[in-house]
Amino acid sequence: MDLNAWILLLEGAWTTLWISGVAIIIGVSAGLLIALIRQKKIPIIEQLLTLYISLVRSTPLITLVLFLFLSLPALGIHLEKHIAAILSLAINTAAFNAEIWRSAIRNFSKDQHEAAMSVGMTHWVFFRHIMLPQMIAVSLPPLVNEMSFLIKGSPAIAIIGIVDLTRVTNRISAVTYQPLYPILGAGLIYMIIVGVLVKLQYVAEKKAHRLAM
Amino acid sequence: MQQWSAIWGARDIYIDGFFTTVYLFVTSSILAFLLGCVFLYIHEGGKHLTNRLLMSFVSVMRTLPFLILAYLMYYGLPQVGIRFEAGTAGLLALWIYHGAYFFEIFRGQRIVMPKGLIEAAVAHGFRRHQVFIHIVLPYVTMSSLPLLGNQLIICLKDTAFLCIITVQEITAAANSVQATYFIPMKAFVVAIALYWIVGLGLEFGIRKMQLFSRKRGFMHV
Amino acid sequence: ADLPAIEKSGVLKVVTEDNYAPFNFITNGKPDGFNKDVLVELKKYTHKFKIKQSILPWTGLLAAVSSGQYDVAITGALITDDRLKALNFVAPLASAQDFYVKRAGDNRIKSVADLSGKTLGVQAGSALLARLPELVVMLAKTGGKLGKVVQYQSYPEAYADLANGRLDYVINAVISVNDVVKKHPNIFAKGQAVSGHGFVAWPVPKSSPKLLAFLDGFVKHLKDTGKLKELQLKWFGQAFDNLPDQPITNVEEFHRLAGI
Amino acid sequence: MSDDAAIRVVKLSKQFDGVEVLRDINLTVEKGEVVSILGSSGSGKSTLLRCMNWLEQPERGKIFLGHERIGVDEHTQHPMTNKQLSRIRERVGMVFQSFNLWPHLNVLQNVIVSLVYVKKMAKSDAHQLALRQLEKVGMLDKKDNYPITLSGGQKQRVAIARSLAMSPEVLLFDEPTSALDPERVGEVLAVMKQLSLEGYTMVVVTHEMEFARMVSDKVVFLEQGKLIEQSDPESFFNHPKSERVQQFLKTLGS
Amino acid sequence: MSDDAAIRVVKLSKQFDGVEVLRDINLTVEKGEVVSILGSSGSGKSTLLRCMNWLEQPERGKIFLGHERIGVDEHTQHPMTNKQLSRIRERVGMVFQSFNLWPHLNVLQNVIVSLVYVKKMAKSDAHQLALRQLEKVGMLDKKDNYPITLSGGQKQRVAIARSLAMSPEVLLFDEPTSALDPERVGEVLAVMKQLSLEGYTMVVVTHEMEFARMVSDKVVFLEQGKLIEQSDPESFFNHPKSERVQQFLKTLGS
Ligand SMILES: Nc1ncnc2c1ncn2[C@@H]1O[C@H](COP(=O)(O)OP(=O)(O)OP(=O)(O)O)[C@@H](O)[C@H]1O
Ligand SMILES: Nc1ncnc2c1ncn2[C@@H]1O[C@H](COP(=O)(O)OP(=O)(O)OP(=O)(O)O)[C@@H](O)[C@H]1O
Ligand SMILES: [Mg+2]
Ligand SMILES: [Mg+2]
Repeated sequence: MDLNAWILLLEGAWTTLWISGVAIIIGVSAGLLIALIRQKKIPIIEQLLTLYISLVRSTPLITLVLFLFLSLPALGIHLEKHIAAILSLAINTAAFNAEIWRSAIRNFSKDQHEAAMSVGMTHWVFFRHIMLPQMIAVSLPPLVNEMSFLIKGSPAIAIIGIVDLTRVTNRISAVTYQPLYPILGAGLIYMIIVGVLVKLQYVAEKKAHRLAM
Repeated sequence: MQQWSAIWGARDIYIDGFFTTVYLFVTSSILAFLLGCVFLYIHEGGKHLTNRLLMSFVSVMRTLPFLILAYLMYYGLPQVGIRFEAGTAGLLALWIYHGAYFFEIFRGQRIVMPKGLIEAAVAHGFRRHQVFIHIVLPYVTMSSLPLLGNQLIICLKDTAFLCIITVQEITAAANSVQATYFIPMKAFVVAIALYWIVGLGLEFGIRKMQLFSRKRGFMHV
Repeated sequence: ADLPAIEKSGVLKVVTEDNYAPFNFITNGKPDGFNKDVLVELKKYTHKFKIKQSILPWTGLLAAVSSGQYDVAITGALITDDRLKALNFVAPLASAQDFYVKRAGDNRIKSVADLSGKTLGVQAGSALLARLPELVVMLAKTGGKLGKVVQYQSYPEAYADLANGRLDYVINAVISVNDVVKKHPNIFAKGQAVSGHGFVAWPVPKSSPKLLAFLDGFVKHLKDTGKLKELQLKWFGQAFDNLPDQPITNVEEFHRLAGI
Repeated sequence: MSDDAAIRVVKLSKQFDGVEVLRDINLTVEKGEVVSILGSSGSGKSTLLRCMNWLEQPERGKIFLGHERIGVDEHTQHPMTNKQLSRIRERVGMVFQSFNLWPHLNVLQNVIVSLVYVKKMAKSDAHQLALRQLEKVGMLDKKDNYPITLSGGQKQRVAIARSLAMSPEVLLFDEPTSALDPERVGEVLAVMKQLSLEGYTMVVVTHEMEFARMVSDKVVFLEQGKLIEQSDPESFFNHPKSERVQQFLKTLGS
Repeated sequence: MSDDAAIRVVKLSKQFDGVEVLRDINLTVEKGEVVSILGSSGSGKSTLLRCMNWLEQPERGKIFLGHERIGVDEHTQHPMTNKQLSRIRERVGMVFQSFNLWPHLNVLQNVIVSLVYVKKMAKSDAHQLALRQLEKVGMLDKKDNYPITLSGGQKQRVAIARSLAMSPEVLLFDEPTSALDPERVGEVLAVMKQLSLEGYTMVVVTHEMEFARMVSDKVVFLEQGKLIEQSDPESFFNHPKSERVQQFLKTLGS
């Protein structure tokens, strides 16, 4: 593999990273929103969200990507392929993040809520300054874990033609007929990215430990 | 309506794809479970070097996307003279990839397993492999059911990646139907429904097993 | 969108591939091939709108065009019966009979009859797949039958598997066959035709008749200026002189022109 | 019934799932008074206390904080809005058996947060005030610690400082020492005694007879949701009127 | 030193991380004898017991089970293989403070499993034997229960049955009643007393002075890894020789 191939790989890595990054930001916030909505247990919405989570749980990313990219136009929604990729990653990860947030909400101590009420906090102040910071600390390790799953699933977006780290290997080997080295190179870069996330998760776990009462 | 009849006309493609997915999923899950057990047993042996090797293998698998491993097996290995059929390569990739994850799950449960249970077995004259088979293995399996369930779902989803290495499973079936008849929406709705059926079946099974282990005092959150 | 809408927005949305030499491929991260040169000509040909090029994998490419997500696919697409139900095709740019490719030095395969029972690679959802029945008929004449068919997402992967022995032969349009055999003469060898005539042409949604006419004008312009012949020689190694001059919009017309 | 009362509970009744756990409670806490609430487990002590800042909503009866009614808007007769409740609760401090410090904040921040976000105090003023309160409970040197690193007694002292900082008109304590190791009980009781000397109005649910006897101005006894005795500590411990209290004191061996 | 001894410990020493927790222990347990091991926390009682079935490997000294040396092959002087150790351990039963029943097996299976896989007994025979042993400890009616559903005392009785079923030559007990509620202690001690009457050889680490005094034939006292007194219970409790034991008995108030 020459320098050029490495440059192509790094460009692919950048694509993987920014698309995943945007999907993570959307997915984490949407997950929180879903979890908060589910707290309210609004009749029909609750069932729809349950169905959504159940469906996404067993739908492979690659199927979801193809579905969104190929079939939404039939409904008159025109999706740029990068948008389709981000959307499908986000839809997938949001379902898992919602479950993470939900368990953080459910396990939040009732006592702390009472303590907040009794110093005269409003619900919003309580949520913003007491509950949310703790939810973040508790959820961060599983959220980061889910982020590494997202990165590991991201090669699915290659199938709609996004030149991510995985698809770059095809491009290189389509010329050289020597796929082994680009695959190994891509694998190495993935390992570095996910490895950083795993480290991050470890640090977040240590931080969250402080909250263990 | 005409589009649904196109799908009905292509039902054989879907049925084949469905059975390929189920076959890959079931076979690789069982094999991966066994591999996880074997790794745990080797790990129990506690030889420093083998443990180091095992742990590095696991951390490579944990940081590598599944598709890259499948690529390696299918497109990479022929370059060094090892050639598998697509189905075989896919099965192998699923097997060792998820085997590593199963092992990691088991290891986590093994660490928190009460030491006394093993000491009691040793004190009764159990040999090392007997302790493992009759005490350690049932314990870690029952206590890790929810985690195993999650991993199995991931395994099911990973089978879809194999369409990229020409395995004709559900996603490949849907894709070839949509490419022939230009009915992507319906083609993939059927695919997603098929995955959902497998997923629901899996979750049903896991819940049944959780009931079984909860009766024995294994608490799951 | 049809031509008026395109002129209004000032953008023609063109989709190409990255994995189908010699029509479209990537050199050093940049699009290259026959269609790249054609796009250069198209830009010279009109100033009424800009051209926005998207690169898609073959999978879903035609669906994206038929649903109107892109205005036209400037690719090496072949005309088939199924495709004509959803798409119109601009006047063809190349003829496309299907040929098989085998490994160089594979003496087991000397003619079409030897393909019986051998493992074949083609692209999923491709025209070549659609025209396999013609090969089945040919094989049946000598008492043979079609072997295992493996479907690929794109051709380079199929060629790679042919090279490493997983496949016995690959079927592709003659231009691509010529190209791959020219690039890798020690690896691949060109076989014989396994279908009747075919055409390479650009698909346009059925809902864009004005765009179809416009692009037809462009093809005619290429023919008239001799540019088409020049590009055909440059990329295909041969010129195709007796191509139809009109767009192909229905199955009957296609069958008549292809002599099916 | 003095007009100067800090808290007045009038004919209060409260049910849980149809079971009456408080029945017709009448109780007045004068300004500067320390009232101890005694009673066996399940008699309704915590529930009574929690009604006083509307953490529980009683079905019948009224509660006044000074001149203002808690929980129900006297003008409209509607239940108070959350905002109105917050304003009232600012004026009533509460200290819990399980401390309920916020684990993600350090000691100082635990005290500051409600000053800044509820009282809308400037950060620097809140900081000053928090330091003063922490000094009062002897926790100044631990101001940068996180709750997890503190002992139970230390946590409870921080919780008290957190309540004090809000300058409440009344302080409610729900068994503030029951979750503590025996050695730690003393340090918390010492702080509470100090507060009583400084003139704070306090209502204390406790099992510490020594504290009830020595510190409080009034002792109240609950039995199955009824207030069956209320008197000064001297007569409560030495000449209890009701048989039930006599028996209660006997089993305590006090 | 009788040749008939069930267990002989000779000059046993054991270190943990360079710290000696057992020093030069000599102890003989005759067949049919019940020996109680006393001592304060950390004195090495558990470690001594665990050396007796080689759950801990001592650095120096020897242990004999009947005529056979434990842990070291007398012929080759090599450490025993796992297989040899298993054979030895079959002959020594052990009952733990925390019961250590296997949670995934029901009561009956807990008893059967080692019979079938270690003793290679036929399933039906193992079944018969297990039922007999469960009857002996009064747990027959719970044979299909899972451990989680049992009280501590019941768990310990099952654990005893599990050990008994292996027909061990010696039974080791490590504080078998310390993890039990006071009400449950009696039922376990009653079973142990019954066993002593039936002639089982038993070594018991315990804090139950009553048991040590009434049931055991010999009482042994450990202090900082040293065996500083060993005598019959009568003289141990009434005329202790060493000052340390006198002090120990005094703090117990017995
Ligand atoms: N949230 C609730 N839901 C239902 N019942 C409750 C609730 N809180 C308290 N109770 C019941 O109300 C009764 C009084 O409870 P309360 O906690 O006030 O007693 P207490 O005197 O504080 O007891 P303790 O000394 O144990 O704290 C009890 O019978 C209790 O079971
Ligand atoms: N696995 C171990 N690693 C290191 N030190 C140990 C280990 N097990 C025991 N010790 C140490 O050895 C000493 C003796 O421990 P042992 O458990 O035998 O005491 P004990 O008499 O049984 O005490 P207790 O009554 O508390 O059970 C203690 O100081 C203990 O800390
Ligand atoms: Mg209470
Ligand atoms: Mg011990």
